[in-house]
Amino acid sequence: MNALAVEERKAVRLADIRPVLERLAAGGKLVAPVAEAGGFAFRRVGQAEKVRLDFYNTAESPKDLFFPQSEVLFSYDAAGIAVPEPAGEQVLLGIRPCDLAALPLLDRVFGEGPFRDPGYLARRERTVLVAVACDRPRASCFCTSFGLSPGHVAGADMVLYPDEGGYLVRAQTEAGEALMAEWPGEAVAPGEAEAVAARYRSMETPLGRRIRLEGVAEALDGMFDHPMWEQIAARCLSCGICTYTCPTCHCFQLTDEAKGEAGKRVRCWDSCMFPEFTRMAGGHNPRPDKKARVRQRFMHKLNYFVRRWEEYLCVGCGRCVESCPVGLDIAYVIEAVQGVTARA
Amino acid sequence: MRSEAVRAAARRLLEEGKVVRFLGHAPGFDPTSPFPQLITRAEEAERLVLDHFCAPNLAKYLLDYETQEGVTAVVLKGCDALGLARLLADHRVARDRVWVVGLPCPGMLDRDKAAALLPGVQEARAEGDEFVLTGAGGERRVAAGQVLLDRCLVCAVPTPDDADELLGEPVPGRPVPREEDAAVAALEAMTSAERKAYWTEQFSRCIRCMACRNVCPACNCRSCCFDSEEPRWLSRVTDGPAQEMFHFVRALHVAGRCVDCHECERVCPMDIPLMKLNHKLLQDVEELFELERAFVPREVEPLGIYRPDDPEEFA
Amino acid sequence: MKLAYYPGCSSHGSAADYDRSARAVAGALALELVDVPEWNCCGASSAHGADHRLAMYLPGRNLAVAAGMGMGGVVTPCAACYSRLNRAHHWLAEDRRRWLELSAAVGVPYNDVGKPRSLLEVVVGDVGLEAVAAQVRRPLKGLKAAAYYGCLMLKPPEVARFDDPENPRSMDDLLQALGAQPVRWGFKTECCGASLSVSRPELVEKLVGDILDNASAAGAECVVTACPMCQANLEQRRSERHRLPVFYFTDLAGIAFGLSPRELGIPMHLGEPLELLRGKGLLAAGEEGQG
Amino acid sequence: MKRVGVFLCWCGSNISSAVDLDQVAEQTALLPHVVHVEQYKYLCSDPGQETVRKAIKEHALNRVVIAACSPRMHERTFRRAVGSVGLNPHLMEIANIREQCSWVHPDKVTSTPVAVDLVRTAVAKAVKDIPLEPSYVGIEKRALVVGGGIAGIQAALDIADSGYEVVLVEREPTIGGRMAQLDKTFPTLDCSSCILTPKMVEAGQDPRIRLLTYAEVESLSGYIGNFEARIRMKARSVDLDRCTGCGDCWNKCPYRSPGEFDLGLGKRKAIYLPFPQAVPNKPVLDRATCAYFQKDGKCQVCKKVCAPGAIDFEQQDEILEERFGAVVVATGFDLWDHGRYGEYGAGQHPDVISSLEFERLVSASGPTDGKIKRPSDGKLPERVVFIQCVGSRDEAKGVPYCSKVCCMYTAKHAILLKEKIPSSQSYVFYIDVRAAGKNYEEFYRRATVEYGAQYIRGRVSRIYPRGDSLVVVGEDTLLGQKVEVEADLVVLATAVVSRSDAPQVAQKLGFSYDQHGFFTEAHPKLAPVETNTAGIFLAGACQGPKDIPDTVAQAGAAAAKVVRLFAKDQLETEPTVARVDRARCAGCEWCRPICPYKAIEMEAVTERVGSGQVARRVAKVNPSLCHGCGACSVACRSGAMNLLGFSNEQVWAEVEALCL
Amino acid sequence: MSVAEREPKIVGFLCNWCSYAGADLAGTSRTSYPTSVRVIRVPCSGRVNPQFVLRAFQLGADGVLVAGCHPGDCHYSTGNYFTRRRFLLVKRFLDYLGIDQRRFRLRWISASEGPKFAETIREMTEELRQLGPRDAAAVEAHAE
Repeated sequence: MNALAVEERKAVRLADIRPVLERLAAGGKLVAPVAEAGGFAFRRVGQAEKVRLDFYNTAESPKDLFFPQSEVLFSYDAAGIAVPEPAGEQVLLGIRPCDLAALPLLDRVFGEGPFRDPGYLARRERTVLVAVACDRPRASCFCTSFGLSPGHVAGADMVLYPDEGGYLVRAQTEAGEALMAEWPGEAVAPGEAEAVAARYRSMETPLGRRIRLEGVAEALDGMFDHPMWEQIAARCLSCGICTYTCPTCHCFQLTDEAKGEAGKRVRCWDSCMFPEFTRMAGGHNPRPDKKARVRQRFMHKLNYFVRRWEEYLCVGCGRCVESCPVGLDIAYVIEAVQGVTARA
Repeated sequence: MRSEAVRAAARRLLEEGKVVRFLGHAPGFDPTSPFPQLITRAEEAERLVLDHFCAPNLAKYLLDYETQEGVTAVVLKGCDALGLARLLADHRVARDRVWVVGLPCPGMLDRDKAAALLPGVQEARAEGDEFVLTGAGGERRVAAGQVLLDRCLVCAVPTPDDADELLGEPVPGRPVPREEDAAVAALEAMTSAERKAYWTEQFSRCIRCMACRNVCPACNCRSCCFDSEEPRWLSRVTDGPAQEMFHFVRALHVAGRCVDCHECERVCPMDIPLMKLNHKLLQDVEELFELERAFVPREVEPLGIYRPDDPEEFA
Repeated sequence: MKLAYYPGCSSHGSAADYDRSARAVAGALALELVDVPEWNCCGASSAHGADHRLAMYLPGRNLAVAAGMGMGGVVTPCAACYSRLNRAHHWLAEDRRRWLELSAAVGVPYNDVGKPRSLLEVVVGDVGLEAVAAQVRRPLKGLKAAAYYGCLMLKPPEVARFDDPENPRSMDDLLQALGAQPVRWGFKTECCGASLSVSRPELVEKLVGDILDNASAAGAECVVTACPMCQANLEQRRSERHRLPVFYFTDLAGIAFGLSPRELGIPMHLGEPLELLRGKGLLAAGEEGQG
Repeated sequence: MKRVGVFLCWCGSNISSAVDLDQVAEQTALLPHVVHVEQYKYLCSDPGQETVRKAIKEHALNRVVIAACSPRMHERTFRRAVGSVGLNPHLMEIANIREQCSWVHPDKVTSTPVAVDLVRTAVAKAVKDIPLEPSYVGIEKRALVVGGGIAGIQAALDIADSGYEVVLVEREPTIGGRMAQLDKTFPTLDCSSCILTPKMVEAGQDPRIRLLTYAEVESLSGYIGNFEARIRMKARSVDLDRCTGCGDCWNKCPYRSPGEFDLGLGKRKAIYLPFPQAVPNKPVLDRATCAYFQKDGKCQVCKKVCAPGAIDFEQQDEILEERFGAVVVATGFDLWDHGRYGEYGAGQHPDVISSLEFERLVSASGPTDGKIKRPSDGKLPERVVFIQCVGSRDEAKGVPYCSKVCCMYTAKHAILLKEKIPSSQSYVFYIDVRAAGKNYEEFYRRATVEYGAQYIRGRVSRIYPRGDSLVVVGEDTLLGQKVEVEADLVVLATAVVSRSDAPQVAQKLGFSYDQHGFFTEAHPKLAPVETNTAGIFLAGACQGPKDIPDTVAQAGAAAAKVVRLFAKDQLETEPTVARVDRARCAGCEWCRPICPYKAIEMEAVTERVGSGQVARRVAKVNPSLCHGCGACSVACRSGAMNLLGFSNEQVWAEVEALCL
Repeated sequence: MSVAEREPKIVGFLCNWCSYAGADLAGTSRTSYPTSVRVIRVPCSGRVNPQFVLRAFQLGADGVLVAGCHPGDCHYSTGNYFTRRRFLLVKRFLDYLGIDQRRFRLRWISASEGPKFAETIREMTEELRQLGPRDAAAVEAHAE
């Protein structure tokens, strides 16, 4: 992990952040967690009082803000082709360390290599990231297994550390500082802020699970035909919950919607778990059964991506484990790969 | 609760070679959410569990083994068995290649309700019409009605009626007929504009993960019309109309065939109240076509037959 | 069964006898008739000649008042009133905006009181022939009667909507139920000249003559009608050679139910109605010769 | 690459006068895939079709859209035209811009956008058209004729003469139908039985016609060329092979009851011959009035006197199962029940009779041996009143239509009356005399001039008895006066109506009928003897009131249609049938119970999955049974079952193209 | 035209044997009716897939009409019985999802009922005019 060198930026302690939220929400540019259907979700917020920072992980990751489920790439009619306006400024408040750590992984896919995605990069560019250190882990969390921690806030413009009696707010970039410019709250000595930050960084998730990742990528090299995949995949429903809730999954499909002489090309999420993901013209499907598809998902996250970018394509947020209706748990797959237990 | 019984059954059936694979439940990362588990060897039977949290319906997995030899054993509660009956009525599964291990179901717990009553709940024991929840946060006795899954509160068929063996004594169904779903009535009371807003908001949260379709025993097509390229019944774009089309078609395609097992609602990651759609159609089918308990599959489905004296509203 | 009763002017004038027998028979059949308070003239045969609005508002007001009484509908003995009330009801039923127009004009709010019915329609339709037969104490055995319907009770068919406008049977069936013998004759619905009796009496005499000739040719011993105007014309505009008494159907019903001629106002008729009844043995000792 | 040619028809001026076709052409040219747009004054004409054919070749069109009249009119015409230049006939779609646009939206401003939309929709559908090849099915070259009246007899004779086998099924014990009950026929005053009986005998003797009398069609299934009929032979209690028709049985039978043939005016025995010239000329035993059946086996006189021993009380109904290639329905008509005119005394006064009853009175084989005797006292009537349109042209009590034949047979009755009773005088109350046929007007003229019939224009309001005669009260609208006629006999010309069980017969045989119960022809002008069900044809009054000349003409036409069908050995069936996509079919059989023609069966297939072979069951459509209704394509949720010609892709494209 | 006067748009699925023939009869007898309807011919009302109906609504139809033969008269004998059952449910379900059921009409129109077809279109157009256009959000945003 390349710990970002944190200069001595401005830090304040805020007892009541409601006025701050009012100001942010007024501009209509605030995306923050709100309570929704028994859980929480990142929504564009109009009234500040809806914002909830005491949230445990949202069902759907904030990935959608940068890599939307449906995005019109361009539309056309008899007059010609029109590319939609790039997204405006916006503030993402409440991004947790695990989701924050997922962004650099997406940046690799959409930002590096021969094809740079203008829409994604523009949205990343114009979004001020206000992270919140994680004080609400769940049983399914295992971010620490990937070298992350509740205090991992690298890449955020600003960070809120939940502290007794309120939040310690700390800017990490100019954008963060600019945003914090008119925030009230008494200044805090940089040393004290760093102490709080360090405390979060070293905190073991109280209920979290430790998974040893050593050698997993290498082990998978030889396990393509291992019988375990059959049994792991047996329970899979081939639905798209794991891939769509995962902050790091980035597969998509292009679809053209035409009506008469006008139409649009839209990029939509796709899931390697869907049988039609690899259906080819003429009906051939290289991954016809669940075994091949489930193996593909874990191989991609724990082997192929690592071979390509030396990083695992997982941040241990636990959403796939929490939402999977049949409990297909990546932690079990990792343990199986290491042969520690045959529990997979 | 019945873990010992299911392990014994699995061991016996696999050892005797009566079946080549056994579908049961095994504990997940959190003991209150066991998950489906396929075992093919007798010694793996130890990993099975059968307690008050075994909600997942295993019937539809039989479709995966239609093309593989050997008989498959499967643990089915009453509602799950209706799912199997649905697959049989749709000629998707051959009954002679299935060995049904029936569980006279005492009712399954709603994991979220239990966690709300006792955070960190690990285990639940039934006592009379109460449950004793135990977990990291200590122990708590609660009334069954507070913690059971909604579907179990009105369960009419707790015991599978064509099981090959039963894990325990049959449990009588709830005699009282399923009363009108209050939620449906509440929606019907709204104006159509209010309902439009309600459903638009609900459908806007759908991430089109297809879990509800893939878990549903009534949705057992070999290739779904949603995946058809030509004609493109369903646009891949997740905008308002397409979401509306998805849920309209999903509900209509199982109208008169849904077995009221609530699995779609349970698996939905975004907690969209799908049963409000299915119950509306279920009630209409029962009322319009004068069918008792339309959720019990019949040889020919209600929309596959007609009566000359069906209600006439279109003269 | 409770009904709003619209007597009409003739009930308080020339047809007081019909009114009396109507109320008596209704009582015998447990039909509670509640007079429409402050009823007004129904416009009879002259209003619609003068002004369409007037012809609608006059009966319309009666309907509005009757609707307010909240009974099982409005009934009237007289065929002319029945025709006018029915016309107004039909006119109102065609277009709801006319309800407001009427209410404004007559100052009484109107809502639908149901199709107005004639007394015959109520007796045959609502009470029913079995119930009538059950009340019969003195069957009118041997009494051959010609049922005369006139026209206002049946036409125009789309408004009256009662019995068969060309070949009615309801009064014949009623007479049968009372034990009498309805004769088959051809002038059941021939016009009796109605109000022409005032302006062209000679015409009415010819019409009435033809009717009574045909009735007697068919072997009738009396004529039975349900309309005071027809009764009056048949009785007063006939020539000497016709002696047939003309009864209201309520008279014969009353006799059959065992009521006395006095209660039914029969002595007020011309001709010798009592003569005929006595001849048929239908008068008890005490009822003889009552003036 | 789809190359669509659009042809806009002016239809003379029917379309061009109400739709701005230039604007339609202009906007159509912009549509994707459209490479050629052309207008023509009469597209359905030969030169019109030639321009289409030429354009197809010239512009290498592989899709054609005809914007003209309803596809129900000329779809076949244009399919043939397109096919004649080698383009598959099913790559052509029709936009109905006449019946459903120009004729109903007269204002050019508002009708043109409708036409533009309809053409765009047709183009969208055409783009999704795929070439369809018909399938061929054998034809059972035997015809079934239902109904043994003159229509059925004529059709049967024509078909048999063309060398094909015919089964003629008649519900009554004898063929002959209504015409047998007539005395003379207009306008020639031919004696009805003189011209009918020979045809009946011919039908009875023709070896290729099998007469099944006292029999009804129980059910009909299958389709054109391959119908299966179940025919119920009702128990006649007489063995037709043995019986010689000698008449001993009906002479000796002691039980008499009102004869149906004579409409109850005369009596007939329990075992009887309906009328002397009956074919087969053998009796039938009416079990309802026969003492053996009603008084448990007492009588048996007929059995005793029957020398050849043809009487068989134990005979039971018998069901025959036969296969046919075509069906001609000729079930005839009934008369309106004049009893509903109480004010005429109809049904109460014996001397108020229907015209058919009068026909029986005047007929030599009738109950009064041809003497017109009043039913009440048998006297010969001096003054007879005929009343027209009793029930016909009568919105309130009867039927709205004109029954077409009454004016002519009433003129005939007036003539016959004068001939039989020279001193008589006939009065005819009429609304309009309709004598439109050949020699009809002259015939009507003779009735008035030569035979002195007094025609009074007006309706009769009432008839009542006076003494032993009847007073007919009516109106003479030409004089503007009320009229009274004292008559000895009144004859009512009652309306012609469909058989009371016509709707059930139509549903049983599988074609539609109108609100009066008359069978619906495929097209009133272009296909009067066909029904919408291929292979089933109509003849005679069952399709609507008509006289004998029209009936015989229709019978000949229907026979011609059958013979035309049998001229081919194979039948080309519509290719627009259902088709299964095996890859998608899950074998769930949702489609099977919904098919009205049982055209879907399941079949086992084996296919490669992964490395192994897998046996599976999928649906299979029998193209010759399938009628292309599409019910299965909606029942099939996955879209595996599709209907060619109206496929999911095509209808979806049409809905999309409408993007309103 | 401003939205208020914009004539409501009706998509009509007409069965070929009865209703389409009825519409043709309205044509041959020159009975004019509003230009609000666009007809799609189907072999039988039983061929109308509810997904076509919803798609029409989504594409901006203010009303959808499905017309077929009177039960018992279907050219395919039982087609419209299934139509009736199916659309008894669909009508209520559309309404339940917020598409006012007065916007959907199934009607039996026989080949001889030309006037009834014209009357149905007039009635529907008038009722839809009072109901007003469908809210913009429900209608798929047009690309142009």
